[in-house]
This record gives sequence, structure tokens and C-alpha cells, in this order.
Amino acid sequence: MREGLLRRVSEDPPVAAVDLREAEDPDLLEISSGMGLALSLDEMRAIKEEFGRPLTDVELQTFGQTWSEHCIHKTFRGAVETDSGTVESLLKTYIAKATKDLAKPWCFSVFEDNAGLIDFDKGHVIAAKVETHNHPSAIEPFGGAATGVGGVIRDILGVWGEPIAVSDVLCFGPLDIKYSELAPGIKHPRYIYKGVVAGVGSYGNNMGIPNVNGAVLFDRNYTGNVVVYCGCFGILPKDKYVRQTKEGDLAVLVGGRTGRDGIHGVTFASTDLPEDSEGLRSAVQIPNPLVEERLRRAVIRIRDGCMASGITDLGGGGISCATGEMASRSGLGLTVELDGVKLKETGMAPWEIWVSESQERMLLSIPPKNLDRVACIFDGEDLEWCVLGKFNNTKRLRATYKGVTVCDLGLDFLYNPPKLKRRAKKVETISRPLSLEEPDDLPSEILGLLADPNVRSREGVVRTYDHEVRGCTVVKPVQGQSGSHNDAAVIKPLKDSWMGAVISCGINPFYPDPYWMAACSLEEALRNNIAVGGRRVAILDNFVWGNPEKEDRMWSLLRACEACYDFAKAFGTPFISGKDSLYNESPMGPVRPTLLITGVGIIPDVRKAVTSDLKAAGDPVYLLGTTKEEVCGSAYLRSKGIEGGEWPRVDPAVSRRIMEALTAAIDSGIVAACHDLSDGGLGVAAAEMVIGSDPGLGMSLDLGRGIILTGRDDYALFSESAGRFLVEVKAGHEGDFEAAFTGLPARRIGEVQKEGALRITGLRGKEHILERAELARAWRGG
Amino acid sequence: MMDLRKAKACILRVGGTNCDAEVKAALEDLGLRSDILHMDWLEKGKLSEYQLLVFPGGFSYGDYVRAGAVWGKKVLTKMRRDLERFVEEGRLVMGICNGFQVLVEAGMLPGDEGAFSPTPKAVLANNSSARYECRWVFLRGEGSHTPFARRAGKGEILRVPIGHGEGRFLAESDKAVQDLIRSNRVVFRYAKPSGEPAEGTYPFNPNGSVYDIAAICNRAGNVMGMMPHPERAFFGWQTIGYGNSQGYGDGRKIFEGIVDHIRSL
Amino acid sequence: MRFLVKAEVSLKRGHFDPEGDVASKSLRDLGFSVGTVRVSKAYTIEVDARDPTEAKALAEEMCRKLLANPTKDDFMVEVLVIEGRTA
Amino acid sequence: MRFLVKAEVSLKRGHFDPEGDVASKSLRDLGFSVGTVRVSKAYTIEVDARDPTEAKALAEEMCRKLLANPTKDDFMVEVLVIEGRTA
Ligand SMILES: Nc1ncnc2c1ncn2[C@@H]1O[C@H](COP(=O)(O)OP(=O)(O)O)[C@@H](O)[C@H]1O
Ligand SMILES: [Mg+2]
Repeated sequence: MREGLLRRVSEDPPVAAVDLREAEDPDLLEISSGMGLALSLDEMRAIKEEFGRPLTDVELQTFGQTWSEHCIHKTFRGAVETDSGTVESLLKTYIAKATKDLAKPWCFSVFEDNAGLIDFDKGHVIAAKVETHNHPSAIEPFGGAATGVGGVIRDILGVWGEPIAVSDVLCFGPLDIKYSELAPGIKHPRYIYKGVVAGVGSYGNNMGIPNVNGAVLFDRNYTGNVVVYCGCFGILPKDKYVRQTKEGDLAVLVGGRTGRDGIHGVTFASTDLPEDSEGLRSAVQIPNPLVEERLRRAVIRIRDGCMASGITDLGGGGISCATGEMASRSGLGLTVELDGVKLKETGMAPWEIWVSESQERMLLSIPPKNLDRVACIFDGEDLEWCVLGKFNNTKRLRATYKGVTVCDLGLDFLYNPPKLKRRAKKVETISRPLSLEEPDDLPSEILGLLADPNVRSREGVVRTYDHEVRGCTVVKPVQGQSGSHNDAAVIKPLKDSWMGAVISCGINPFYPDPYWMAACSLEEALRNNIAVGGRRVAILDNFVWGNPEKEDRMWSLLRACEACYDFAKAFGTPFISGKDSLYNESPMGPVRPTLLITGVGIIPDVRKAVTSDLKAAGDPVYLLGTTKEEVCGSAYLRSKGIEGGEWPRVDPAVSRRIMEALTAAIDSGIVAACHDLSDGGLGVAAAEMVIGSDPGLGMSLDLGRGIILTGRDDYALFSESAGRFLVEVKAGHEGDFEAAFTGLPARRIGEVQKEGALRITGLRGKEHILERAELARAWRGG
Repeated sequence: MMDLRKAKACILRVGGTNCDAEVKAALEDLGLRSDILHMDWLEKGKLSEYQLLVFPGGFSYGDYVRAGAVWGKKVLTKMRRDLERFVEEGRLVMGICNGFQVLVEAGMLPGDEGAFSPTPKAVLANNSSARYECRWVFLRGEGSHTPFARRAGKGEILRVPIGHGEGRFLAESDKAVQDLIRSNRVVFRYAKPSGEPAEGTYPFNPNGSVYDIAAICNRAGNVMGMMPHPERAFFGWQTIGYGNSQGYGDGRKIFEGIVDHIRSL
Repeated sequence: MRFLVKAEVSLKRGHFDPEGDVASKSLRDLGFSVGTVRVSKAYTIEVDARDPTEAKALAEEMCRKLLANPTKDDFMVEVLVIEGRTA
Repeated sequence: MRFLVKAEVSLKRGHFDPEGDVASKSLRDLGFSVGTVRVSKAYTIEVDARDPTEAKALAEEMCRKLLANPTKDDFMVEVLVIEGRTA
């Protein structure tokens, strides 16, 4: 840094100041990168213009944290210029707009707090939040993934929710990739996989929160950019949701100690992964779920005793962001005395204490008269805590340490960063011709697909997660000795109500067109939810994209957001929360644009929930939805390494009516089993149902004429057209069922049979039989 | 005959315990009032108010050092006297999952020599799969004399889930295992769907326990530890795909045994 | 005086070591030519004692009382450092 | 030739060790006068190599690739036995 710009203003505590008034543009950039602020030139200039005085390192770090991509969603709130005009904000124009237009009265609080909140029964709301923890997991898979789970649990505690379930969606490179193919600094997918799965499992299991939903994907593209989504769901009495911090209330920090761990986690998550990631020791976060378990107990007791006026978690940006946010959202100010903060190590500079991202900490605002009771609860749970300061009406965020004022910033300026402008350049996704001969050995195609890493049984992961703890899991992710996979989980969170919460997800990153990829993911999240009996579904979006400063990445992000708006509206399903993780780029290239949609539905009576295993020989089996030759990006073509053809598209009008009819059929009690058609299409769905059941299934593709729109058996079986279900209906109820689907694509294509096998009659009458044992062997990799 | 309304259960917890609420729900459904108490704040003499003491599942002290070890030793330093009296008076002590590990580490099970043996005489070692396992198992009642098996007698098959990483029961010696069998202290064994013992086959025996042991009790039968979670198979709706989803699940039988016993006092 | 002792707790010979087994398989998957792998836990402990002999005896007692379970574990204790100087 | 190597993996200094913390508190509960406790994992590995130097290098590679994470762990490798004879 240029001589004279940086000045030491205090030795003890060590504080430096930078005089931006003297700084030229190159200096500004150098300050930003030298101090790890990750701020752009425009942002640095805005800071320079605002202040007629030198800024301390603590203050500059506050900007670096608060204005980071992670904390303030610059890209999603910024403007996007395209050739055909400017979009003012992705969030406002698409995501939140869908919710606003739909105006569902059951949305209790959306896009506001740490998690989205929706009505459950009369007196309760459900809280939901999904986060990503990609960079930390790439550096330290176990700790990164574990603290991802820990962090999102705190988001639920941060809206006073009692956590009832967690979920995780993971994307890895191929486990059999050669070492020589890895770029320097990239860890082997096998190492990452083991660590991430163990980390997710460890934290949830330790906390006693069941992990009930998720997905595992493999693709070469994720080798350099592991993707780790962690979700948490909670419940709380409506009247216990308080968020009204007042002047005079105390800011109380509680939980784990503050150390150098995770310093700069935020700015680090907002930039590309550097090659020498091994040097990023301070970015590593060590999980300690034991503290968070006690934190959870204390938070819920304080909630139930109505002792606090506000709460938030400490995530990105640590104390600086949590205090700033709480003060800013309440229109207040705060002076933080850092002296009381319990530290893990000595010799920490004020700015380090200020921005440290040590795990397992929460911030509460407590009316002074309640402090003794709150303290008693913390002490009873063996938790360390301190009072940071008192909220005032100054609208300023100040911090002192050892009597020195180290930070003094106006919150209005701090929480109104300059609006960002990004450019998007149109990139057309063109479908290319497909040349693939129809294979004549269908059974071996089915077996091959069942063994595909993206299709095969997930028991090896799912059973290492406790999905039964709390004793509230009704429909489990895997079920029965056979480990059959259900499409969504059903939780019964309240003792005195049969109402259930239904949790599902949808993710289809392999369909090359970003618009339809997003549409399919959204529809799949709904479809999974409907399949077990869910309805009134709210959704969460989680974008994992590459560097948004690149115009092509920005374009695909824009298109995906457009789809989010279009299909959320068309399906009548509001977004309630979400998050974006950008800058997922590594020496091996940008991440494949990956959108996760999480669905949270309800079911009035959990006893009516439907599982995917076949129930009784003789029951008719129906195929719902139209099968087209949509195989581009399908598990079938990818397993052959072939590209081309058409990708799945969503017809929301038809799809929505199918879902509504299915929900009605489930409610009337005539649906015995249901499975949605996703990766691997009809062939895989049918095989999975057989693997998970005592009886078997016989079906004839020919009976699907009119809704199976292809002349090829392989396409009929493996196309991944959206909006489809395979449904077992209780014998004797064919009439009712068919009546419900009048005018909709639905055909009776087979029936449950006694022998435990899958019998398929092809479009040209050829019969194939696959024994359950061989299906199971392929699927389980036995 | 004891009036159940006068009886009470104590469910202990420490940092990391997390299955206390569901145990309470199960006991209270059967009419047995239950308090969840943090062990650090348990007053001397307080135990005598209770007829049943439960060490529930979870990850006490983060499962650090060895599952159940830290809590087990803490039991010894913190409440040994009261607990000794509790056991000697024939009151019931139940350890579920992590609670079973605690009873073993505290030397209360297998329970050959009074309430506590000076060193642990058994262990719940890492599962032989080296993984945490969450799955439903078949348990076979072995006809033990313990009140906990009153409603789940010899040959009775129960379906309940397990969820643990350290559940492989090992005793000090083969002789010790034989002694457990002979003295009728093996309460449940892991079984195949047919009801035959699992004979160590995975996943029916999910962790590699010797002699498929899932639950044992002390000589008097009033201290019992089990790895599976009966409280997660108490209500029918918890058992979708594993049993009768209406009504009640098999795990209830164990709690019914407790209540029957208390009533008979 | 303050000593640094190391207590290593390992599975008794003859006892199956699931974690070592998995590590061995994973190492072989990665192309290493390895046989059996066994995993143990080592505790490095600061302890107050009068002399190295007492420090060692104390660490052994810690193993017996907490760190090892005699049914499955062996332990080995070593005094590393005495008041800041390597033993 | 077959070697027995020991690879000990421990958290880098400066990282808080939650397991060591629990162990330390528990030992104090039991009446021991102890300070900080840190926990590490030791792998005892049978490995084929040409000579002790290669055995050691292989073990170090195992640490880098699987057993340790250089970002947060330190590791130390030691050759114990060569073809049945103590090194
Ligand atoms: N890409 C997005 N799509 C939808 N909602 C978002 C997005 N990014 C942020 N939000 C919403 O804005 C609110 C604040 O988000 P955030 O600041 O990330 O919360 P936290 O810091 O607690 O993780 C949340 O309700 C979140 O759901
Ligand atoms: Mg938050």
C-alpha cells in the first residue's frame, strides 16, 4: 500500500487508519484487496466520498462485510443491463414479485428475516431456510459442511423457530476421477464426498434434528466446485415471534467464543476460489454442535418465557453484521463494547473480533428488566454470554475497545450501498440434433441406469443421517428393509394436531437451457411434494452460479430468474426465502449453473400420506402426464456421454391440473402408492417402486398411447418429461380415479402383480422381465 | 398397588442429550408424569421422588472421548450415592441408545457387582460398518425377567428404529456373554424378519454386536439398557412402512411394561 | 511442576477396527499398496505432578478412569515435556 | 518390502479442539489437575515400499490425500518397523 495511506492510530488495542481522501483509484483498489475487503472501485469511491476523515481498519472491514455479496446480495439487488433493456433488481423483479403478485394470505413473513415463515395450523408458523456452504466445504469438507448445517439451524433459531428437520443437497465430481485430472489445489471428489457427508451427518445427528430430505448429484463440472446446500425447517407459536428491539434494550451475545476462525469467510465466499486455498487457514471453521445444542435449548426457553425483544444469528460478518442489522432494522443505533466478548485466543485485533465468524453464536436484544432471567437460563445451559451494549436512537453503529472508539458509522449509509450494475449478454441455448440408435437390450439399459451414480440408491448416505430423531418423522426418506425412496418427507411437528409439514426439493442442473432448467426444478419440487400428499406449497430458491461479472453467467442467471417468476406464478406457489451463492469458480472452471428449489407444503392429516412402495397385487397402475422425446440432459443420455435432442419443458396449465386432481384422489383415500418420474424417467421410477416392495409391477407401454408420444421404447422409458407420476390406485376405485382425470393425460398402463419383478411390454409388443433381485443389485451396487 | 397418578419418571439430560422430549411424550401418553431435568442441577435426594429414571439418547458431551463415557463418569462423581440407593431399592433405570452407553460406562450394566462395577465390564464399540446407522430393526424378546420386557416376552418380535454410530455390544469375555445369557439378562436380540436371531448378518444385526445383543439388564432386572429407540416407534403414525400405522407401534410395549410394573408396586 | 504427557488409546490386539478397515480400503482405492490399518486416539495432556514418574502414573490413571475402556482398549503413556523442556 | 508406519494427525495449533476441551473438563471433574488437552488420531499402516524413505514419503502422501487436511491439520510420520524388525 502506498506510503502514508495507512497509519497506526493506536498500539493497544492495535488499530490502523486509512486516509481515503488522499487515495487515487489504484490506491483504492489496492486497499480493498490488501485488506481483503473485496469491494469494487465504485464502492470504494462511494466510501471515499462519504467521509471527510480517515477510516479505521474496523470501519473499512465493516464495509467489506456489510457490502459483501453474501450479506447484501449485491447482484440480486443490483441492476442488470441487457441488449433489450435494464432489469432493476432480480430479486424485486422476479423472485419477490411472484410472491407479491400471488398475495397468499398464509405467507407470514417473507424475504425479511433470517428465514421465511408461513402459516401452519391456527396458532403456529413454519420457518424455512436453505443456505449454501460451498467454498468452506471445498477447503475443509467435514468442517465446511458441518458448519453449513450449524449455520442454517441458527437461521431458524434466529426467527425463534424450534428446528424440526434439516435437509441437504450435495453436488460432487465423479468419485472415480483420476488424480492427474485435478487442477492444483483441488481436493479429490472422494475426499470431499466423505468429509461432506460425514460433516452434514455429524452436525444434524449431534443436534438431534432429523435429516429428512435432500439429493446427491455427480458431475465432472462439480470437481472443482463442490456444491453443498443445507436447509433447516422449524416451528413456532405465532405469538412468540417477536422482532421489536427498542431503545434501551441490551444487545447480548451468547454461545461459542470468538476466535480467528472464519475471518473473512464472507468476502471469501464472494470471490473465486484461489489456487493456494491451503493457505486459507483462518477460513476454516471448526464445528462444535455441543454448544449449539445448548444454545437451542436456551433460545427456546427465552422465547417461551417472552424475555427478549429480538434475535438474530451471527453468520457472515460476525458481530459487525449482526449488530448493524439488528440496529438498522429497528431504526436504532448501538455502541458495542468489544471488551466483554469472550475470546478463544489472546492478541486479537479489534477488527478481528468485530468480523470473526466463529460458529455457534447468537445475538439477542433483551429489555434490561429481563436480563437476570435470561442470564439464569444461559448459565443453566452452561453457555458463555456477555452484554455488548445498549440500543440507542443515534442510528449509528459504534464500537469501542479498551476505551478507544474503533468504529463510528451511520447506519443509513452503511445499509444503502451503491447500487451495482451488471451486464448480461444473450447466449442462446440451441438444441442440437441427436443421433442415437435404439438399443435392443432394454433390460441391460435399465440395469445400467439403475447403477448410474446419479440414480442409484442413496441409502449409503441417507442412513448415516438420523431421520427419526424427535420421533416426528412420518414419511421417511428411505423406507423399509429395501430402503425404497420416497419423494418427500412428512413431519408431524405438533403433539395435538394431525397436520404435517411436507418437505421436498427439485434440482435439474443438467438441462442446458437455464430457463427450462429452472422451470423443471421448480416443477419437480412441487411434484415431489404432491406425490406424498402435500399441498399449499411454498418454495425457496438457492442459486449457485459462477462469477456474475461475466456477461454469459449473468445472462443465464437472468433467464433462470425469469423462469422462477413465470412458473411460481403459474403454479400459484410463492417464494418465501432463498439465497444466492455466486462466484463459484475454480481453476477447473465455473460451476454449472445450479438452482435448487425447496418445497414446503402441508398435509392436513399425516395418516393420509402416501409412500412409493407398491401395496397390493391386482391394483391398477396409472401413468399421469405426457411423455415426449425429451432426453437432452437426461440420466439416460448422460450415462452414454451423448448430448443433443430436446430438453424437458414444463406445461404449467396441464401439470397444475394433474397435481390438483392427484391431491383430491389422495384425500379421498384411493391412492395406494405414488412416485414421481424424474432422473431416469418411467423406467427408473417403475424399477424403484418394484425394488421397494413385496409385490411387482407389470406394465405395457402401448397402453400409454396418446400420452406416450414416441415410437421408441428407450425414449418412452427414459425420457425425463416433466409433470409425470406413476400411481397405484386401490382396486375397485378405477372409475373414481379416471373421472378425476377426465381431459387430462392419464392412462392405466399396468397393474401390481404378485411376482416381485418388473414386467415391461414394449411399444411393439416385446416383453421384458427384470427380477427384483437383479434390479436391487444394480441399484444398490451390490 | 400404586396409583399411577402418584408416580413420576425422571428423564435426565446433559449438554448434547436430545431424545428427552420424545421419551416424555411416550411415558405421558401412558399416564406416567415425567420431568426432564438437567443433571447439573439435580438436587441431592431429589431422585427418591421418582419410580423411573431414564437416560435418554443423544450425543451427550458431543460423543467426545467415547460415546457415553464422559456422562458415565459424571454420573459417578455427581450422583453415585443417590443412584446406588435408587437401584438397590429396586426402582427402574432405563438407558436408551446414548443412555445405554452411559450405563455401561458408569459400570451399572451389565451389573454383576452391586449398583456399580469399579471399571466398565462391557463396551458399545464402533459399529462394524464404521458408519452411523439409522434403520428399523427386528428385535426378538428373549424372555428376560426384567419388568421392561413384561409386555415383550420370549419370541415376541418388535419393530423399532436404531440410530447410532457406536452400538456394537462387547462384553469383557466370552464367559461374560455366556453368563448374561444364562442369567437371563439378554433382553432383546437383533433378529431377521422371520424372527430367527440375526446371527451377525448385516443389516439385521446393524452394528456387529456379539450374540446379536440389543438390550441387557442387571441381575435384579431393574436396570436395563438398549440401543434401539422404542420411543420412536410408540405411535402408529411413526411406523408408516414398518408396521401398523394406525393405533400404536411396537415400542409402546416396553413403556407399557414399565407402567405395569409401577402399578403393581 | 507442569508436564506434558501423551496417552495413546488403541484397540486391543485382536479386536476388529472398523475405522481402520475403512481407512485401509480408501487408501487402496487411492492406489496405495497398504495392508492392515489401525486407528488410535492420542491425548496430549498438560498435567501437574511432582516428577515424571508421578506424571506418568497420573496419565495412566486417567486412561483407566476415563480415556480407555478396558473391554476394548489398550493404552500407552509417555512423558513428553517437563516444564517446557522436552523429556 | 513391508513397513509399518505411523501417521499422527492433529489439529493445527491455534484451532480450538472441542474434544480436547470436553476431555479436559471431564478429567478435572474426576479430580485430576490438568490444563489443556488436545486430541489427535494416529494411523498405524502396513505399507509396501522399497526402503524406509519411500515408506515415509508414501505415508506423507496418504496424509495429504486422505488422512489429513493440510488446511487445518498437522501430521507427523514415523517409520516403526521394517519387515518385522523395529526401525
Ligand atoms: N436469491 C434470493 N432469493 C430469494 N430470497 C432471498 C435471496 N437472497 C436473500 N433472500 C432473502 O432475503 C432475506 C435475508 O437474507 P440473508 O441476508 O441472506 O439472510 P441471512 O443473512 O440470515 O442468511 C431472507 O429471507 C432470504 O430468504
Ligand atoms: Mg441469518
